[in-house]
Amino acid sequence: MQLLRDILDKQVVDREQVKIGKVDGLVAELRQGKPPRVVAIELGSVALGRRLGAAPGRWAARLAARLSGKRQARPHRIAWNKVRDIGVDIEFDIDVRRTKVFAWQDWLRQHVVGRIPGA
Amino acid sequence: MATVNLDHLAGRRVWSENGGSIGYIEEIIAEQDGDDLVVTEFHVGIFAAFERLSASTIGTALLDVFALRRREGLYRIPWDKIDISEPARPRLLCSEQELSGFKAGSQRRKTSH
Amino acid sequence: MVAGFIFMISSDCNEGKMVGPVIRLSRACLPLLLLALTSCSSSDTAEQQTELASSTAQAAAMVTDAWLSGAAPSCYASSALLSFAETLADAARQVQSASPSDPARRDALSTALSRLSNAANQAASAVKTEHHAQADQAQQELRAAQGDLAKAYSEYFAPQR
Amino acid sequence: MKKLLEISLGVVTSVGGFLEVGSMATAAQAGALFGFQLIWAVALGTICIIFLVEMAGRFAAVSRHTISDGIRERFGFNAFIWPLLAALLVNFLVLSAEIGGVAIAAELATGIGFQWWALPVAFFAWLLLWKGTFGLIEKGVSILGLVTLCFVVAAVMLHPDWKGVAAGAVPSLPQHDTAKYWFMAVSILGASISPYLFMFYSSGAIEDQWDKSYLGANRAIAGLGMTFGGTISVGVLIVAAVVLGANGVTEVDDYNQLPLMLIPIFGFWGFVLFVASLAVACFGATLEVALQQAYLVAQGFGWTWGEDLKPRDDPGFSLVYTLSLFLAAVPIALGLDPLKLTIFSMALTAASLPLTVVPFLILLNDDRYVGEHRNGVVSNTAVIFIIALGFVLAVVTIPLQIFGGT
Repeated sequence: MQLLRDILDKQVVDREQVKIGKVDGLVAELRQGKPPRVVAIELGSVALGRRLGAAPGRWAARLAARLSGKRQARPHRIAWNKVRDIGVDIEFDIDVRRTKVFAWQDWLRQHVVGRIPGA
Repeated sequence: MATVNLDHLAGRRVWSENGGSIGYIEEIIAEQDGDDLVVTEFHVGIFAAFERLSASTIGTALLDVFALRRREGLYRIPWDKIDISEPARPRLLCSEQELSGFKAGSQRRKTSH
Repeated sequence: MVAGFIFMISSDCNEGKMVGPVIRLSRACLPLLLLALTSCSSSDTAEQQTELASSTAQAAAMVTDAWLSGAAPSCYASSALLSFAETLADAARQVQSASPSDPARRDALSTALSRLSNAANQAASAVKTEHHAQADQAQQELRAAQGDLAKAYSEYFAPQR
Repeated sequence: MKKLLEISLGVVTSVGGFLEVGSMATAAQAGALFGFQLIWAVALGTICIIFLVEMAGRFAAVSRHTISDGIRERFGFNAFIWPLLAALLVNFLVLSAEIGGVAIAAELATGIGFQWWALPVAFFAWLLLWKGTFGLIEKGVSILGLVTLCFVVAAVMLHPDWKGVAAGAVPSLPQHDTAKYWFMAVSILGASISPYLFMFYSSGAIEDQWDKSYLGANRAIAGLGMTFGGTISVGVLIVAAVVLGANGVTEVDDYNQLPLMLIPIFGFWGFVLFVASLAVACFGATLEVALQQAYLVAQGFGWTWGEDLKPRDDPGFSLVYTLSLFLAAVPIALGLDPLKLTIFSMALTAASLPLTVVPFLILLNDDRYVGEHRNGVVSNTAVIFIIALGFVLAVVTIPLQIFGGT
């Protein structure tokens, strides 16, 4: 399997085919004497920022931290063992509502979209 | 556990021991090992994104037309011969002549999927 | 920007340095773009302004005709004529500020242009106040001024050619 | 067959793409100054866009992914960011010009300055996107877009010298104003081969849930839809040549001159038809480009998107078009002349064309996305030609703007 061509940047969907985002990052565990093991994928603006370079990475992290009120923003991670199907999209056996991935969309729903009538 | 972002490796320049660069990381190959997905080799070539384009014959043909595709420049380096602990500067862990052993022969296996 | 894409497609690398050449490239384009916004072709101003003026004057005549025949509403016709009058006045100013070899001919040309501009203004106010007679009269003035412009224009260029 | 009823996607794409204020103004200027000589540019633009739109529709129908999805997924984020930024900037300028176009139509009709109409137009467009569904917009704009057929009727009623028109379809060198001639050719090509056109079409194909069975219909819809737009653009050019150019109005740089095209033919109704055509075409384009901004961002980052979803269900998507619409209305509200804006936006569209056309060559030949429906030799040659044309346009646009720009 070719990780950069077939996994990175591909569309991620959850159990109910809800579009969660794209594979913005790919995390592997370095083990002594054994090949690196893919452990998780990363999603979100912080992961994307880091891919553009060190400086954009810091800005994205700082912005995300301020927006989400957390002290230090880290990209969302989904464990690789939850992957179900790797096709043109990559399906994970999770329910996005129980993850933090949609936190920003929920925030927007409550504070902005919800306020506009007829949303 | 020590982790590294493989996506930061994409397109990075790989440095050999004597400080020369042997090319860019074009692709990272992984195989299923039991229920683990493990990295087995790195493709380092003159042209960073070529592997991504190579899936399509027309992409290859176009790059051939512009002579951008120099296949003999591709190295297929096993995972233990590159130190990726610091993604910004991947370093080669093998000697020069060992490196030439990893040079992809002309009959690169067709990327079947 | 274009080379940026090809450069980036050829190197998925994401250190800052890879983005550097592209930024230098777009920085080079910016002054060009700004120049494009401000400059205008510097062909002979008098000739260019006169061509613009005769085209605008003809448009003014067509609008007045349309209004007189009831085919154009007053609010449109008057604002159009005002806009044309302004273009004509601006043309007159530009010709006046040009410094040709023979000032007498330049003045003849710029007076013809100002006459056109006044005629258009007259037509605009006539249309605004719905005075058909006055508009008719302004139309004649406009036609006469167009003839004037043609004469002044040919004199202005005749000897040099 | 029922699928051909989906022609409305082709019509709405071409109404929003071909007949917006930019292409209408350029076609009028080209006709007024060069008569029938630039018809070839409209024809060439139409043929190129038919190929690109057909491919975009096929890509979406087979892979259930749009072109922007494909660019992000296939080339990675570092490469995708360039077409993304270029398209967002160009679309912003075009969106602003379209809102300006509708505002001009309102000014012509009511006499109240176009600046005052900018925000009401943006609000009305937003309301339609916020409450409406894709089908409503698609069907509504294509039906209303039929009013622009008045240009074709006018062109036929003028009994132009059809041999001259046919001669115009063959590229020829200008006898005068060479820089302006080539600038107009580039603007016409830039206006017709605009990236938001085929990206909107590929998103529309997914909104209409097209699948492999739609491939035949897709070819017909792309062909007929774009030809509809191209024919009307030629109509505008012919009417401008016969009514304006022949009567000495050769410099069409003031939007007040545009209604003069139809008045001599239809009298007062000519004025009404022109204002209606301008309003409908530009409003259709406003909806299309605003939606395209949202599609571009949502697909690029993988969010859920869909005009048929309630804004609650895709907040990111709906807020992008909301922000785009109101931000784009600002330059017009400040009194910036939409015609000057369109000239500049078309030059930028031409310059950014390669960024979005080069990926076609790879995406439409990637059998993981399009399977056996890959490009044939004809389509691939067409894409390579369009890429070459795109590079030429990109290189000549800026110098031409300096010397030939109105």
